[in-house]
Amino acid sequence: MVTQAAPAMTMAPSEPEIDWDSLASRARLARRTRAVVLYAFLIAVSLPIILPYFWLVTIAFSARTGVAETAVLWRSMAVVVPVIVGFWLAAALARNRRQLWFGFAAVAAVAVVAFALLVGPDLHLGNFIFLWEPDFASVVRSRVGEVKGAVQFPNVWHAFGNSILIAGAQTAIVVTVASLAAYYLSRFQFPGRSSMLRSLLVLHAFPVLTLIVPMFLMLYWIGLLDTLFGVILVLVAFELPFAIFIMKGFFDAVPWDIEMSALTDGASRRQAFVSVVLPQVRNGILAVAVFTFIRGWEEYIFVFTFLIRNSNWTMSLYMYWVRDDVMGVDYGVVSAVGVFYLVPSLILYMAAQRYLMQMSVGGVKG
Amino acid sequence: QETVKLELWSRQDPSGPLRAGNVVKAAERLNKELEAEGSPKRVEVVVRESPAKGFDDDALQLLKVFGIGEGPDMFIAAHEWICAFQEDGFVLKLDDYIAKYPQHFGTIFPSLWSSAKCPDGTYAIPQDAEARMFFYNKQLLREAGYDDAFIDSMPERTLSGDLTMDEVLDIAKQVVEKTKAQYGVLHRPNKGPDYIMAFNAYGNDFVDPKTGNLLLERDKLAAAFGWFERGVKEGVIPANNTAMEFDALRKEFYTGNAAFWMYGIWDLGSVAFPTYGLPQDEEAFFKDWGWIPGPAAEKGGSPVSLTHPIVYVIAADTKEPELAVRLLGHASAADLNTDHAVTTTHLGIKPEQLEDPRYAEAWPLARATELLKITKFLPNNAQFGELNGIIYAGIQGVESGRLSAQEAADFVIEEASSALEDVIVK
Amino acid sequence: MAKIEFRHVSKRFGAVEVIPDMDLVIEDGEFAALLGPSGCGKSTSLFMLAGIYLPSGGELLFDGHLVNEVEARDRNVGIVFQSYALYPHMSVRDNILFPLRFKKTPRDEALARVKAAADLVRVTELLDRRPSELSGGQQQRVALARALVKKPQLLLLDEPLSNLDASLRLSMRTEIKSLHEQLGVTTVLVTHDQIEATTMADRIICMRAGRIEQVGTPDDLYLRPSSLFVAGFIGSPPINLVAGKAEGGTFTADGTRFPVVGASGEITVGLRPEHLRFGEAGFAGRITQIEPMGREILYVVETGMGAVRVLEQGSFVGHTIGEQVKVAFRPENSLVFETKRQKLIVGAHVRTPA
Amino acid sequence: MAKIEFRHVSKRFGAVEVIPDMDLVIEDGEFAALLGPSGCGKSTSLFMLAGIYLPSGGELLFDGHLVNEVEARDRNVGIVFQSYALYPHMSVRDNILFPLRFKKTPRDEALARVKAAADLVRVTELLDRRPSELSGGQQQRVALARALVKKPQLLLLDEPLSNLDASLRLSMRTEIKSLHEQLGVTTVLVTHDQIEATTMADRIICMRAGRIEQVGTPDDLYLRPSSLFVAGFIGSPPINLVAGKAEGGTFTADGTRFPVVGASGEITVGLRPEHLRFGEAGFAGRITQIEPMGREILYVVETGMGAVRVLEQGSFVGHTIGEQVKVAFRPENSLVFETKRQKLIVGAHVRTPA
Amino acid sequence: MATIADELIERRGHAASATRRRTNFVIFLGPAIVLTVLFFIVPVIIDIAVSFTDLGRSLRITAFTTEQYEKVFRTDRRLTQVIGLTFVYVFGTLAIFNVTFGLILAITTTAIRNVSGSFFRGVWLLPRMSPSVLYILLWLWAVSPTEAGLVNQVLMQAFGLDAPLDLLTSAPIALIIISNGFIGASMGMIIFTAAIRGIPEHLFHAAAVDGAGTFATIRFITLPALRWPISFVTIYQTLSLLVSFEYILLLTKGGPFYDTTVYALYVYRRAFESGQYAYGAALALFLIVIGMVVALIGWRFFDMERLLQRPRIEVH
Ligand SMILES: Nc1ncnc2c1ncn2[C@@H]1O[C@H](COP(=O)(O)OP(=O)(O)OP(=O)(O)O)[C@@H](O)[C@H]1O
Ligand SMILES: Nc1ncnc2c1ncn2[C@@H]1O[C@H](COP(=O)(O)OP(=O)(O)OP(=O)(O)O)[C@@H](O)[C@H]1O
Ligand SMILES: [Mg+2]
Ligand SMILES: [Mg+2]
Ligand SMILES: O=P([O-])([O-])[O-]
Repeated sequence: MVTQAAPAMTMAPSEPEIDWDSLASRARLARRTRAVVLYAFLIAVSLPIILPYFWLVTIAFSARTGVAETAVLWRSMAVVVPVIVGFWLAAALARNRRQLWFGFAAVAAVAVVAFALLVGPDLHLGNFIFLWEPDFASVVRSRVGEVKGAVQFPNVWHAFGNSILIAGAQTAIVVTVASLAAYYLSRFQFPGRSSMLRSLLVLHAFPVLTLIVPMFLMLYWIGLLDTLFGVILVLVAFELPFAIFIMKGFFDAVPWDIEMSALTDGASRRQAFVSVVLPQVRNGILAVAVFTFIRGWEEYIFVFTFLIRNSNWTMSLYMYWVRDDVMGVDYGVVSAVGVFYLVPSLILYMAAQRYLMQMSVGGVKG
Repeated sequence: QETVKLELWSRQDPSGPLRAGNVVKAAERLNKELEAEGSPKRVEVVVRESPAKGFDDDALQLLKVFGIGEGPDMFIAAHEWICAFQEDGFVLKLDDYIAKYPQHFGTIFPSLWSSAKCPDGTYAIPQDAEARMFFYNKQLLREAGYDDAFIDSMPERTLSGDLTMDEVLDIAKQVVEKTKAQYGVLHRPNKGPDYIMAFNAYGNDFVDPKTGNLLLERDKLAAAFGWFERGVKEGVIPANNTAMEFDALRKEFYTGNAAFWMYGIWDLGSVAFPTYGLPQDEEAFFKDWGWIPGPAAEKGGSPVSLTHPIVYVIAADTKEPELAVRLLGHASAADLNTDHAVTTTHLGIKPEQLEDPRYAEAWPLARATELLKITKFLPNNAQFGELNGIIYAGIQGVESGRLSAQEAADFVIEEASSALEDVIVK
Repeated sequence: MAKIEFRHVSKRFGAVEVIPDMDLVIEDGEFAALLGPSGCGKSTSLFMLAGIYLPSGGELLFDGHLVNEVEARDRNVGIVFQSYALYPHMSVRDNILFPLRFKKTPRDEALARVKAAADLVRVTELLDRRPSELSGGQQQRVALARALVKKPQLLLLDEPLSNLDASLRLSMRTEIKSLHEQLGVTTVLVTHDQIEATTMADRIICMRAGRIEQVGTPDDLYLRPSSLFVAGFIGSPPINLVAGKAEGGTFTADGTRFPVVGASGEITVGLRPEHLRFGEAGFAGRITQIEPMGREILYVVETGMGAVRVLEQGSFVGHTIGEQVKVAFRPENSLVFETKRQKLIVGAHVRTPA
Repeated sequence: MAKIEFRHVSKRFGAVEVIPDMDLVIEDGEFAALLGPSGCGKSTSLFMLAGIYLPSGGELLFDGHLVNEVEARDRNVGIVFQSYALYPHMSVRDNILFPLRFKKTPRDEALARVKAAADLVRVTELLDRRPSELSGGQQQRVALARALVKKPQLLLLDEPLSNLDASLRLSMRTEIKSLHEQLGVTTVLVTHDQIEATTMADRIICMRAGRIEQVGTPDDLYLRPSSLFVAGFIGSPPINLVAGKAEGGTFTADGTRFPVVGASGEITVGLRPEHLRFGEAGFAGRITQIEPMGREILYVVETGMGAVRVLEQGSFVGHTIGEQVKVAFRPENSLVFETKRQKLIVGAHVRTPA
Repeated sequence: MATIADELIERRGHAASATRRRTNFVIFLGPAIVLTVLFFIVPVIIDIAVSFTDLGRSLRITAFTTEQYEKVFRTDRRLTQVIGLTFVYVFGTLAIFNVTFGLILAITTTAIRNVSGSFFRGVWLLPRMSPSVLYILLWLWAVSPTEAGLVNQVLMQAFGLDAPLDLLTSAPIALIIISNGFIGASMGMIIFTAAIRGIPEHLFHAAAVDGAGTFATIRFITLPALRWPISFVTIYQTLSLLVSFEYILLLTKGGPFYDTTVYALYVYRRAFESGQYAYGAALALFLIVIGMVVALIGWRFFDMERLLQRPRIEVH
């Protein structure tokens, strides 16, 4: 309680006279360099990703001969890159909202004109013929024209529907089951809790794709072979460890006091889970749902192996089939199918982008 | 009236939609016949589409499906796989039925039947055939200094055993050196039958005629791999042939950037004409393009062509074997088979088809049929599919410089002996 | 309303015993405060009352009934957290309605009760907002309304004011106090802020490291702290404590000698700053620091026994730094503790040295 | 040590202008407090001083030199954050050492300075611990030592006390104040707690919504608040504000009439609770609430003009709820504001109604 | 209201809480346990059983035998190379992309304006969001050994390379590392971004005021705070890389020759290209054991137990 006299500590400035102006200009330079370096780096590393996708899209909308055409790619890049830079500049230079919108509008207008002139004439929708003409190969090349209808060619909408069904059902189950399990793991004390979490990690170390034959046998024995449901359940089991891990991280971050509050407000733990905790992990559910959906959407090995009687076309197999090169590939159509295949994932992804970034692992800080 | 549903397992294959399509059509004919006979039965064909990529994947999947007793009544397969099914008793022996229905099967080329045989009998019905060859670009050869006489005589010289595998490399080398063409010889970039021609040329038949077991002869293997090795060394076969896209290879050849292209006759109808605009007129075509069968290894040796028939097979446990046979018999009718042949540039199975004007009009078919004389099949051994995978890996190893020819032969023998059963090594 | 009893209640987390043995009665309708430093087990006790933690031993009774194992939802307890713990995805109305959802209260009646509770805490105009659109004080009020709407038999407040700023804290204090008077519900307030405890509660339970140090009215704790800990914890600015030895009626600390009655041996004397005054007589010292605190002035006086805080009423600074002063006090205002056992020696006093 | 100047400094975040135009001089060696409600831009101003935010416009000068663009690390500023912002993975020693790492101070000298700084704030025995093993007050001290070790020309304190409990807050207040006296470094304290500002700072800059409302000594702000906002913000319990109309020397509010001098038209009269007292004369009311606050008692009196707070010194409650009382005040203690412009009318007074 | 705590509640208390405990376990964990046991654990058990048979491509078992294990340990000469390659692949991808590059991306994209930052993060998530078949198709087109391949176009036109490169043959390992890395980096990126965002901003401010520059801030503030997420990503992605091969299968099919056949793919090639299911099972088992060991070591080493906080609500 007794304050001791603090030891002396001199505060006389030991530094020599400071040249504030040069410090300021150095700082200015450093700031600019930093920004330039960061953006240059990020642009440089992102181009290798953007470019192929962009190529896919340009081919899908421009290829005519069935042979990949790259001139259009470079021409459209010549439009798109300056446009992006323009948008950035507009965003950076604008001092207020009006200027911002004005800048955007100007850049956009120039972009539209330039695009129409440079790329427009090459664009067409012909490669998307597969959407309305299942036997598009015969139409495109009038090769097997006379035998049309002898055997159904796979219909892309059929494949699309199957894929949506598989991915959607799988997502619904994974999200439900993982939420339940992750909540329990995160918020209940029970014997074996730690070993449960450990086994989740261990499960992740199982090479699922090499277990296809045992799975095939097992599905057969329990009568789920050759059913969509069987495939979905296998996919679910495969995705569960990851989903539980991620969901658990989100549950860990939910404040305890609102759950406590719900309990004293008369909810059981189950009711509190549904009405109070679950809404707090919406972001987690979205993130997990997106990843799971993509996983189901792209699946092909399981679908191919476990569905033996049903018409089991999925988008992945359809994509395979379209690019089967024994008879020659039509790159335009393949790209168009690719674009079509990509669209649902992209839509989903754009809708959920900002939630995906909130994924963390476990409630561990630091 | 009683409807019999017969399931047909068919790979969804753009190169031959009528393989299944003809069976569907055949049902109508069979039903009329049954009606005429006064039989109460009617047949309905249910096609089980398989999305497998390639006949090998398809066969493995189908074997599993048979393994659990869920097999179809009939299926379409590449001929070399039938003994794998026969071995486990999945497929129906057909000798008696074939004898019973000469109206359907009597005229099928006898040589094709051998592709449908396993050691103890016939287990399949040939559906089509084709011919594999070395296509070549006459313009490039001319540019490289070969005269028309030489060029035009190449097919005959090959047939007579005068033109050898090594000469092909030589010609290709001249082309690569003297013209702006980049490649000499190109071949398929995945597992398949064509390159087996080269192995055949060097005396590899892969089956021991006495036991029917797989046979590997180290020296002959090494010799065949040696051809590929030399090709790469001479700059004629690209070291990355197996890494290229199928279509890219075709493009190189059909746009005049390669001297030879080792592939099959249907490539004309499916790619060369429609995609690259090669002249469809016979004369115009042969002015600038040509083909030879697989040449002999040495002068005076025998040339080879390879055909790779696709076959119809009937499951051993089908409830209606009789109907299935009759159904496939109708599906093998000359007119239906010709539909398939002319639309996909495959060879027919019966001499009657040669008279069909449509068939005659499709001159590549007529011309390729000539090769049937010297044609060989892949061995109908249950394990050949797997062996072929190993051989393909060997080629990849040799071409990419990872193995020497000798090492490749050793590799094939070692892999095959450990992975396969009853392999005879010499 | 309920009477609450802890009978030998203990609580362990794994190997750590947070509350070893707690005995406590809170009367029906009482406003009790659990006061103690951070980590002393206040929240733990509260959560046992709410049914969120299970006691590891002992008995917890509501109105004489054992409730150890009764589920939280069956206890009819209202609770307000420091962080308010409003449900972020629900409107204020739904927040307040929430406790009634599980009671099968008819919709009309429920809404009427929500309205009444909202009126009570004056958030009626906010019913349609989301919690994130409310200020801290408003959230606080909503949390209160939510706790009250179910007419709880027991209201628990876990540091409900510590997230509010000074002036809001003041007015919420008044409001909660008057709500309690109005509703009469048994209320337990957890706080580490002695001012909060003394201004709001009828009775204060002062805790330290899981044990109850003293239970009593604010005056009890201020005037008759049973231990050094309580004496030091209650009172602001904190009490001056001077350790020394009493022998033959004289207490000696660092050379300064005080007459003492009723104690001998190692003792510690507690003198509250507000009980000290400058005068003609008393122990000597030098003013080293002057801190005007609005309507009071705090002087720090360096004496032979170390620094001593003296608090004078009024806003007039009558002394200067460096001034030599004498400090006196009235004997009845001195508190004497056994240094070793840290307990108050009742009836003992020291006097200003002559 | 440095003299700080804001010249027309503004700060925008995106489209939001947080500080429109700030003009301010802080003298070398001064202890200034930025006081204002939450969200008024105090931290923003401080962060501009530290070089963490760049001003959007205007000029910021240290000793007359433009520093707008100078990087934080070149400004030689020490800062203590509300959350302390200690580096969690470093020992206390490394935390304090951290600023010296980048100054190329020789190791020995650096360690000596760490020691000196640690001694200064009395954390010498804690040097090897991790921040998580420290109490709030200790963390606070370490943060101070870290800010001081580099001998800053400017010390910035962003609500440094608000995470501490009441008694710690008190003692840290004293310590920081005496450190400032000892070291003489220009210090800017940010707080929303008026008591903190008035007890610690030489001068208070009272802010509201990004603008400076008044700059002055604590007494200036208390006795001569330039605006209604300042009057309401300073003083605890808060000032009573009565709006009404002054005409012909009479101020009328809800029927109660006061004699007024020096003002007419719509005015608001401010009367601090501590300046009101119960007496024989004055405006009438009824006591509705009594709140003992330790050494003062707060009465809430319901009058014709609404509730009025009256603060009495002492701890003796001399009145009862429901009692009818009259409330009086001294004219010089009344503050008169223009209601519309919210500004003080200097020299105007009201008197207790007769 | 006082009647709420009536005797009835008192008596049923204990038994009820035990029932509740059990019911909650079943409701919450039941589905996950059933699904994983059925489709994960049971297949592993079948796999063990199968590895002691001669199960072949038509799923017939004719004998019980240990010959598969003999093959694994004796005759299979390819294994050493495969294991070495697996090591290079797993640690190469992990060290270059999944951790390091993920970290760089997280740090750089959080250092710029948020809109731009999320744009770049979005770009890097694109590969993960694309169906694998499509993603690899793009790769195949990009690295196509002809002049039409995107890489070659860029190299030849912008950098004056004269002959097209064939990366699939000349640098297949690099290619599988990069193609997997482009996907792998995004997982690290996401998790590190979330973690960086979780670092209190005041720490960065404090460091800036204390004189730390960009790199010092990364070193002293960011990295220490990311210790745990980095550990997690490392162990988790090690396991992912160890057991997955989908992209390699699609891109190179394990070739040229066996150059890109990592262990898991080797199992697949053995079992599926040739229908040697029993041998595949034995090989897979070996991989499962390795994976489990790595997982458990990781658990220990990175103190994964920390993932479990003690629940603050004790009742069920
Ligand atoms: N779930 C738990 N597991 C383990 N220890 C716990 C748990 N909850 C609390 N503790 C420990 O029990 C002790 C008392 O905690 P409690 O929260 O009751 O303190 P408190 O008095 O409320 O403190 P504060 O004023 O900081 O809220 C602390 O030391 C704390 O670390
Ligand atoms: N980085 C930022 N981006 C956008 N708005 C901001 C940012 N920082 C502060 N603001 C806004 O600026 C205003 C002033 O913030 P500031 O932190 O300076 O307030 P303050 O006076 O320190 O408040 P408090 O007492 O709550 O700390 C607030 O309305 C806040 O929402
Ligand atoms: Mg607490
Ligand atoms: Mg602030
Ligand atoms: O694989 P093929 O089509 O060439 O037999």
